[in-house]
Amino acid sequence: MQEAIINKAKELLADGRVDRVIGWKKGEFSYDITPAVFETAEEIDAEFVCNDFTSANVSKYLVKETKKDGTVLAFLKPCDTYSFNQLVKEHRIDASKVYTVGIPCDGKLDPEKIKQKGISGIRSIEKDGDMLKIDTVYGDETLKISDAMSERCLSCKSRKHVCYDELIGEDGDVISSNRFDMVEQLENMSAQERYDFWRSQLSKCIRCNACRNVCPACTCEKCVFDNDDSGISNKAAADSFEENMFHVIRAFHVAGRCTDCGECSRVCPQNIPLHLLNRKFIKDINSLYGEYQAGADTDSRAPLTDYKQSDCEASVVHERGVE
Amino acid sequence: MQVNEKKEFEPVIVAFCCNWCSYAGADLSGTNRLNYPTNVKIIRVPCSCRVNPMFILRAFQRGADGVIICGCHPGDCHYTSGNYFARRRMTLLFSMLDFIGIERDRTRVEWVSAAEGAKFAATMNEFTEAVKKLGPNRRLEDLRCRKQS
Amino acid sequence: MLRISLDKLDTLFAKIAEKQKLYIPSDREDGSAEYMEWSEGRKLSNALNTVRSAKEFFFPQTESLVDFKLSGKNIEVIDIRKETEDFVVFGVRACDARSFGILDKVFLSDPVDSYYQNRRNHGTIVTMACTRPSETCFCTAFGIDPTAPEGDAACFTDGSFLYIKANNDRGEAFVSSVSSLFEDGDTAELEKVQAKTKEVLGILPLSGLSTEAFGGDKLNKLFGSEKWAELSESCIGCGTCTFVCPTCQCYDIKDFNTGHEIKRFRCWDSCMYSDFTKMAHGNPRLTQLERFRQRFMHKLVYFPANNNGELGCVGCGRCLTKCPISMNIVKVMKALEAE
Amino acid sequence: MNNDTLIPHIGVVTDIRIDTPDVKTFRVISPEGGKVFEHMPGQCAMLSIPGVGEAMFSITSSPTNKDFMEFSIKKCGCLTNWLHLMETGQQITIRGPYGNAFPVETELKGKDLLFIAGGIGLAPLRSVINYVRDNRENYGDVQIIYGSRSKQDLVDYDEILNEWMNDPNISVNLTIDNAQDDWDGHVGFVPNFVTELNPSTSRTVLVCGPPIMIKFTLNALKALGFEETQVYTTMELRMKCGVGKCGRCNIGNKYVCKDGPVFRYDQLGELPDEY
Repeated sequence: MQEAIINKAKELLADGRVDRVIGWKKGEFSYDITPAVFETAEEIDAEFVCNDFTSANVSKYLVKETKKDGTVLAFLKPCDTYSFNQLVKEHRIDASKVYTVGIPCDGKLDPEKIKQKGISGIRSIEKDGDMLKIDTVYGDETLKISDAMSERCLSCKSRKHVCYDELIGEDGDVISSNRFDMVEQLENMSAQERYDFWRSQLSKCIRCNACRNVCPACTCEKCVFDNDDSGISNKAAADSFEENMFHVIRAFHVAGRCTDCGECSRVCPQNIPLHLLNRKFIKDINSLYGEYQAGADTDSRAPLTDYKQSDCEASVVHERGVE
Repeated sequence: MQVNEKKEFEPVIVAFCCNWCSYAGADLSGTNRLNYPTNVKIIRVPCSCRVNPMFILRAFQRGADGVIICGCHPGDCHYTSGNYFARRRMTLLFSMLDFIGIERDRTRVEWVSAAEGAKFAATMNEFTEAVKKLGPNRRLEDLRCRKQS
Repeated sequence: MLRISLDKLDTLFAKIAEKQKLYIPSDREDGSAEYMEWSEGRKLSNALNTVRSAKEFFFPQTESLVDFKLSGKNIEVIDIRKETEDFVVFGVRACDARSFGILDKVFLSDPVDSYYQNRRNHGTIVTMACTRPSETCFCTAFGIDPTAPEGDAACFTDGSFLYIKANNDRGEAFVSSVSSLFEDGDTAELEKVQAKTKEVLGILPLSGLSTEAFGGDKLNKLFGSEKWAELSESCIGCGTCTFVCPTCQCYDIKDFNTGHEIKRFRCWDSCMYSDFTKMAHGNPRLTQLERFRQRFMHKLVYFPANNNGELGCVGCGRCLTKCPISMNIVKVMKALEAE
Repeated sequence: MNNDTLIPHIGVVTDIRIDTPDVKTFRVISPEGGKVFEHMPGQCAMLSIPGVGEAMFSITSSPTNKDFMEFSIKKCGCLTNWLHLMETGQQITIRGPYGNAFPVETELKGKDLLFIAGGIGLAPLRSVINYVRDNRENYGDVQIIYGSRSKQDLVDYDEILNEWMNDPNISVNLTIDNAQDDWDGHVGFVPNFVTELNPSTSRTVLVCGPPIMIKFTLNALKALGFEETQVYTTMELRMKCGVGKCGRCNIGNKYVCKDGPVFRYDQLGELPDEY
């Protein structure tokens, strides 16, 4: 797979179809991959990588890249195409300056999950059937791939590329996922239990803003939380209120635009399941205003910029489920 | 002499009222000499659609025990469709607040027209009672803002 | 050396916690470790390190500095400082232990930061030697020996016993306060474990990392390097590296109006943030390149320039595991070194 | 516990002078009367309105003034807007003094001095100028070149007109950017004016003004034959603590709040170009 991608990149660079390639660059270890822009075939040969750890979604970088001259080639996994489409829809990306190549994905691995199994001193990680063979300074280790799979990939919503100029491999399908299971589980708890759950999660927040800065839906020039004049720009995790406020409002600001790419939870240094907040909004939108998948197309109206006269009243919240 | 009488909890209610209907409705309830609790602090907004979700959270932060948004009846919005948008937003926001464990009876949306002074007063009475039953807002308060007594 | 059987750790913790608060690294439900206050039943984590560093005991993420009450045109300044109670942080790794020395150089230099000093005076640091360093560890590049950590008192383990040794007066006092639980024992097994750990340290992927290319005298050469553009290209400008870093100490001072008073507080801030140096008339670090460069130049050049060549990094490896895009000080050092 | 520099003192604003359409000068004393603290010319203080913000301002008044401190502040942001809305009698918080000072008692002693200021850049230099005037015997010849956008924008115009211009021991040269009806003085930018005046290279120069003015003035001075070691300036960066700990005003290994704000030009040259 990596070879096909590298060849495609070099081919498109050589015939002048694109000027730059955005992809992933190998790191010190087998898993610390950095998104990077490549300009020559030599750079690509030396450092380009696409493997089980290239999980970073590069769509957001295209906002910056398409402001420069020339065309950029982007390799997009199925979930990345949703983010890309959504950014095109919001006129944040100039699609005419991007050449997109869809690449297949059967789930990415989460290095942290491997380490949490007590595996340390990792020198290399190789796939062997449905197992991972890990060479460490303390000896060889094996691990089931499913045990190392990224949380978001375990509840993957779609293997289908919603947009591409070209595709490597076969396109997949939208799959029926279990992504709302956890949301439902929480909904069925009592208010006190839900409160305790979120307090224990959100109190870990260190306000590093990684979730916001990585989010492909968060592309405001100036975030309201960075704006002193907004009166809510406090950086501090000083009090339970601050973290609640930050995460609820952030989720609200991307409601109806969040494609559920899961980057927020992937990057959270404190492993807060932030995607649950987004999924709650998605689930509510689906059930109250009709099925909607942000990023699936570039012409539909987002649910929060739309209405029907027959919409339910806000009191539905009070009338349903467990108190 | 020491008074040990336990003071009854008096909630702080913030009501965002749209300028064209609900605020006028509140006015009408006043001119009609209808009583509604003094706990209710009215904030006039141009349209229910003006209410940013952050306004609601900040009201809770600074000591509100309940927040109610009042606007024109669907179809009657002075700006044609503001309240329709507000309805979706508030539905989703309240659902989210419920999801993170905030008591759902602390929030409400109510449509009150300029002619419904009686409804305004009744709504406020009822909402204040409901919030009173819940007790003080502890789950969404900012401890720094709590007054030391 | 004084030692105690590892299955008596709870007794030891209970003894320490009798007189003062005790914090230990413990596992959270999500699998990562965090310093938590010890209470009956809390177990010491086996994890190599905590997500957040131990700096928060002395330089907390948020702390109140001073309160103001306003009335008309008058202002009342309320000094809210209180003497901190004694506390013990147990299980600090060698890297974090070194970071306190670096923070001291900032906060205890004239004028002394009384908030930091207050906590420093009341905190006892009991370190724990490493036995299973990870591939992300590179403390040895900064001359740190993880098998013999600094700190007021140091603990070592061979898998069945916990050994303890005082490094200074405060450590002596601490050891003598708990020594009744310890017995003198032979260290042959411990020495074996230490030798084994040293062997592992030698074959870790980052064991060859060199700091020679860095220091206060390399300022203009490194500042002008063309590598910064490439290195900072994919930085998303979050504060993860800064907030998990044991030596990052930049802070912000802000006011919060509670409605009845103004609370002035200080909180961690990050030079990676776009508003860090923003002024009414512009921003001297306008793009992420400058902000990214500032963070690494500060650790590798500016700090050593002011502190006899001591680098502002301790090689704990937190930024290596936590950066959302896996850009980190090791990659920066290797890229600049190649210049 | 010791006093902590982060805990401010109270200052009372006893007088507010409107200097230009966007600059006011505030007179600050301690609630007990007298100055809140002593300072040297060029040093700064952190002024704050609790709840609004805190920022660093240079102390405009000379230390030889024993009764009060003055701050000339241009309206350009949140805090300064608020300060401009103040009335006399308002209390503010103040802490300092911070930073180094112009070396008035060492390097500058006995020297011929040339002050070059643009706009609000006069604020820090006014402290030195008045200090020099009050200790006139310690210094040689003194020349001041000051320019602004218009006549209305000249800060401390009254003092310049009534005191400095009348002081036989110093020479003052004023300029404004564009000609206007009630102005019969020089018209043109400060750097060009410096070139025209062709001051003697024996002087030690103190420059302050907008960055672009400083840059061109330095070029003009170099062309006239001045050495970088003869030129001092004072810098401004965002600051929060004022004592070299919060990390904002860090340029190279220097902290502007602690090692600056006054730098000699050759010292600045050693720092990375990030200000």
